[in-house]
Amino acid sequence: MPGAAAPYDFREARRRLEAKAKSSGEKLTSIEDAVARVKDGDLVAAGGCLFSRTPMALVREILRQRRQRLTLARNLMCTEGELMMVAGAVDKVVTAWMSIGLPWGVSKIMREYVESGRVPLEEWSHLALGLRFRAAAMGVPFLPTLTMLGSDLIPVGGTKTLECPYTGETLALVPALFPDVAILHVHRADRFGNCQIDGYPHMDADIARAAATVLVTAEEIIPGDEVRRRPDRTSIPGFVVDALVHVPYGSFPHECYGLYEADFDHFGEYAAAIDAAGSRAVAGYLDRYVYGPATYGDYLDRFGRERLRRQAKYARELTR
Amino acid sequence: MPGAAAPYDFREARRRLEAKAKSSGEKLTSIEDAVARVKDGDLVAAGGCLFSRTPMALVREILRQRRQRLTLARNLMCTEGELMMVAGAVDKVVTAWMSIGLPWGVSKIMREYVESGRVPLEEWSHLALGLRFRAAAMGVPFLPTLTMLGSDLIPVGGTKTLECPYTGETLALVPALFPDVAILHVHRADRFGNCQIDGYPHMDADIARAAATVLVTAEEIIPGDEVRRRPDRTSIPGFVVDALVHVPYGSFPHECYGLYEADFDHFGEYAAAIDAAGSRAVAGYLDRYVYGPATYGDYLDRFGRERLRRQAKYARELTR
Amino acid sequence: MRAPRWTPAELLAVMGSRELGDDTSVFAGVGVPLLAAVLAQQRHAPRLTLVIEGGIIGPRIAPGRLPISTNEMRAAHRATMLPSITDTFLFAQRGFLDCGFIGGAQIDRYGNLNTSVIGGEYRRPKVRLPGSGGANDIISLCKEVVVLTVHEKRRFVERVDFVTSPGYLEGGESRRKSGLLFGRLTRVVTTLGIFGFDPDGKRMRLEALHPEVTKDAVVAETGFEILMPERIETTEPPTAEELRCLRAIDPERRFLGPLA
Amino acid sequence: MRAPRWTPAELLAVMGSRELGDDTSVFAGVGVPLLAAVLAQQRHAPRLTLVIEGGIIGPRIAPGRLPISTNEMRAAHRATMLPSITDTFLFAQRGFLDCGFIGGAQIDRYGNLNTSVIGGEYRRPKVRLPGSGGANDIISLCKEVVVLTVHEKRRFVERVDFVTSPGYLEGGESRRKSGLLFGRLTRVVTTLGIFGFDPDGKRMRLEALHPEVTKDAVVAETGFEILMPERIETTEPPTAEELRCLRAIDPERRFLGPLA
Repeated sequence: MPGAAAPYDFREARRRLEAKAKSSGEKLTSIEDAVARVKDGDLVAAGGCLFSRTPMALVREILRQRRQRLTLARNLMCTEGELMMVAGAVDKVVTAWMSIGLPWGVSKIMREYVESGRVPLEEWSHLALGLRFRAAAMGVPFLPTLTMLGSDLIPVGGTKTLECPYTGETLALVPALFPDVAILHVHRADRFGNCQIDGYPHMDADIARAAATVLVTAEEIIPGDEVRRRPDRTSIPGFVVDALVHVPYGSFPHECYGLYEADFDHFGEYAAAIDAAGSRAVAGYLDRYVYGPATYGDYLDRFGRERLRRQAKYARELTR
Repeated sequence: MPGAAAPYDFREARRRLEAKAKSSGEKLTSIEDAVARVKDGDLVAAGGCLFSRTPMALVREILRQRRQRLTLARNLMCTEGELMMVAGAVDKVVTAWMSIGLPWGVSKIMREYVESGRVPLEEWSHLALGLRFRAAAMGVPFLPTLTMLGSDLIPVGGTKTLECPYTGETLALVPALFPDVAILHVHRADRFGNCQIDGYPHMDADIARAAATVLVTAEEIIPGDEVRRRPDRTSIPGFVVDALVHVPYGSFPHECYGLYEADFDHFGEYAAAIDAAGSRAVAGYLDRYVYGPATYGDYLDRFGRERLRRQAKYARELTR
Repeated sequence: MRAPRWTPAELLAVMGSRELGDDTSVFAGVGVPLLAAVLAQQRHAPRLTLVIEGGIIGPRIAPGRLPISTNEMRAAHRATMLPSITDTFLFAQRGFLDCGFIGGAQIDRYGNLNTSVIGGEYRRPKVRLPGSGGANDIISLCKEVVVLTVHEKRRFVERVDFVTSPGYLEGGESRRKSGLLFGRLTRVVTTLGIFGFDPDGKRMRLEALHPEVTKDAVVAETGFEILMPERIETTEPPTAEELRCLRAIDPERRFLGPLA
Repeated sequence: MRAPRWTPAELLAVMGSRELGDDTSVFAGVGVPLLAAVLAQQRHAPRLTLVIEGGIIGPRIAPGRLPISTNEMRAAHRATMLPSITDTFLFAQRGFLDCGFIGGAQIDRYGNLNTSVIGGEYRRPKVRLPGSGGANDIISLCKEVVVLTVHEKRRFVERVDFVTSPGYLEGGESRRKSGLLFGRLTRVVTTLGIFGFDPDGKRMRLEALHPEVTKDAVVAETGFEILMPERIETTEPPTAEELRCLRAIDPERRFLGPLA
């Protein structure tokens, strides 16, 4: 039972990778087939950060396939975390921060689920969680750091400290975090899974290396020859990826650098509905945006194509 | 005396960085002024790898300024290491491998200087040396790894091992290596020192972060606006860089990805001269290529502009 | 009573901006800390480098298009580099980041900050706050840290319920002894004044009052005993030029708050 | 005596290529190991990914433009990714690299390799060799490792002077006990035959002889006692198609050596 190993068990994590085919062959498939690789109880790590490059199409399909007892790990969590809580998909979240964004205050959904004890929130500093993914990506059980020392985050996370054998100083050793599944959204990939990201890379490259199974959606599928013309743009190699799906606007209503800005108006409406009706508003949102629309195209239509074009224009203005 | 601290002393390394200005201002200067920042006895780390992106113009100027008692650290060393040995600039080298390249066998210069005890060679595995720079770049005294365990590289390097507090397994803790000076050659930079590298990045980004002082030569100086149009191409930020010099063909006769291939004919002539006359051949080479030509342009003229154009053509063929 | 000439957020941003020197780097959160950094860049620190935790170095924030998060295109506008988030924080751990600018929910006499839980037990808190984000890392790793916050009794508490981000812990040498070799909390800039910490005990100390603020007002809004040295400065009020500049950065007054 | 139909390097490259399966990744050094990997890719393993330590993933080596190092454009020709060197090796440490292909100067009965020093004291050696390069990392971290080497008595020694790259150390469980949890040396492919290691003692064992090679030839060229199981296979000789393919990759015979 691989999922039962301690998150820092680099031996078990390595055995799982050794057992997996490292193919440079075809990875392109449907979103349904990709997400069928997620099992109930899995530790799922999501790429991007807050409302940037969130793998929304993959989150949506995980909910549509009614996965349960997941642990969701993400550095800063946003609406995707709230949706998973209210849908009953997660038993636990691992994060450095959770809410929607500064203007909407502390997340009411997070408060409801965490304060009631229904979904424990395991808390790390932003760097510490990044180093946990990086340790896993490097195949080691921990990385040394000076962050979190002295704070209450050390005891609540069970982080061990070490007297440095070279200098005698105290170091925090943050334990590796090996996800069962990574879900990522990128700008482009070839059909063999070689992925390129524009703009801020967040933690995606580390998360991909850390996970046993890697699912990717891409805004664009490009020919392999195009990847080979700019190999220095590739941040995740094909042999790391298990399944790839072509999903334009795959982060919406969150942003994708250079392609579309996050839909802040939508966040405002969403937050206002929660202010009025609490988690019942989110249940309605799930029906309207997740369970209802049969395809991702139908989902996007709920926002309206005009909205998508507008957000694309904002993105071009900000990055050109 | 900062240079006297143990290479893994992250406290002293941090104090040196805290004392330095982190400016986003002008960094462009002359090669003479840049290299004046190197002091006798310094630990100098060179970027690139073997005969790729070697900071040859900076090496040449260090020799012209007759620096002594340097330690040269580089992952794979090539002719630049031989030149420094014969010029009497280095007291020690730190590396994973040293020779010119496969066709020319084991370096005769390296053998002469190391076997006689004149220049000790401190040996690490390629990954271990990379992790030493990375530990320094991260500001920690060591990184854990499974490489080198069991081999004789562990005792000769003084690498400590640890029983992992999470898993009980044995890990090698490779100590950080904080250079006094990093010398790097990159494809392009703006005048504020924001550097972009094409092709394989080697270890340059880590070395830049690891060092107290960073000297960079660039094939091209581009406007700041151009950097801001593709910030995801920047791998070394301006506030890390102390001095920047515009030096086209700054790695020659070594290569620069996409711009010119290494001059293998030149290596062949150089190696044949050593076969015939040993280190005296290198002394003659120093006169002809290092001490003789007053400017880098004069140095390039010794190779002939036709040779430079030919090597540029080869590079385009291989990377387009 | 005449209308104030600036809002509390404007006062914080101006006072914060004055803490930043030229030829330095600043790790800034969004909202007032970012406004303070941009103001400094425009006024007296043109070679200041802004660093934002989403993985952004050297952006030029577009006036009127202020980011609401550290991970969006408005925060990255015309940046010079976009490293991974982990690598961005590692610049701080290595010593490249001179100053960190953060806010805080609860703060105590030793400058410890709590953005995690208030009341109840840790795993069943009365109020669950969003968490550390990068605040713990910034206060642990930047060379100097400035906290910018509204000064209210409910924020300035005797002892924080949870140390999310360590100030001086129990005071004295306790921060250094915990292993935190680097960095220190140098200033707390509030809507009432500017505070530092006494060198030995590391207790919060009033250093300067803003114009027209009294010591009594500070005492009334602080839930612990603040050290009051003999000599207390008065800050220079925000200048017309500072306010003009600042208001041009946030013309919609998204973070500056409504003018009376 | 008739002229051999293939050179020693050709024999090594063909035998090496057969060790590689499809849908795997191979970490290959330049020279014969790279030729073997490219041959496998062209023949039976089209979805093989080549990884080269200079920081190169998935290149398509151009026939006739073979690299002489792991860090040059010929090695990176039409690659799919160019990570940093450190990150490239970390793929191996994490478990992404199925097979490592390396050469070796000296090798002993436990498969330990020496590319550091021969004779004298470590700091004043009789012969200083170039060093580990990535060989130590490859043999420590790849899932399986194949050594490709000319079989000569001066290379196959009783005990290597220095363990640059660990095979099975002192045999038995000593490799595992040193902390090397991952990877193992599975094969030594030489110009005389193919060798493995006995499961318990981890001593080198003959598994197959190349066509027209005798056990006596192996004994004569080996400086230690090789285990000889009852049953020893004979390898299939290189096929005309394998040789044709291989020779097209290195038409200048830069690494294949002169045909008699």
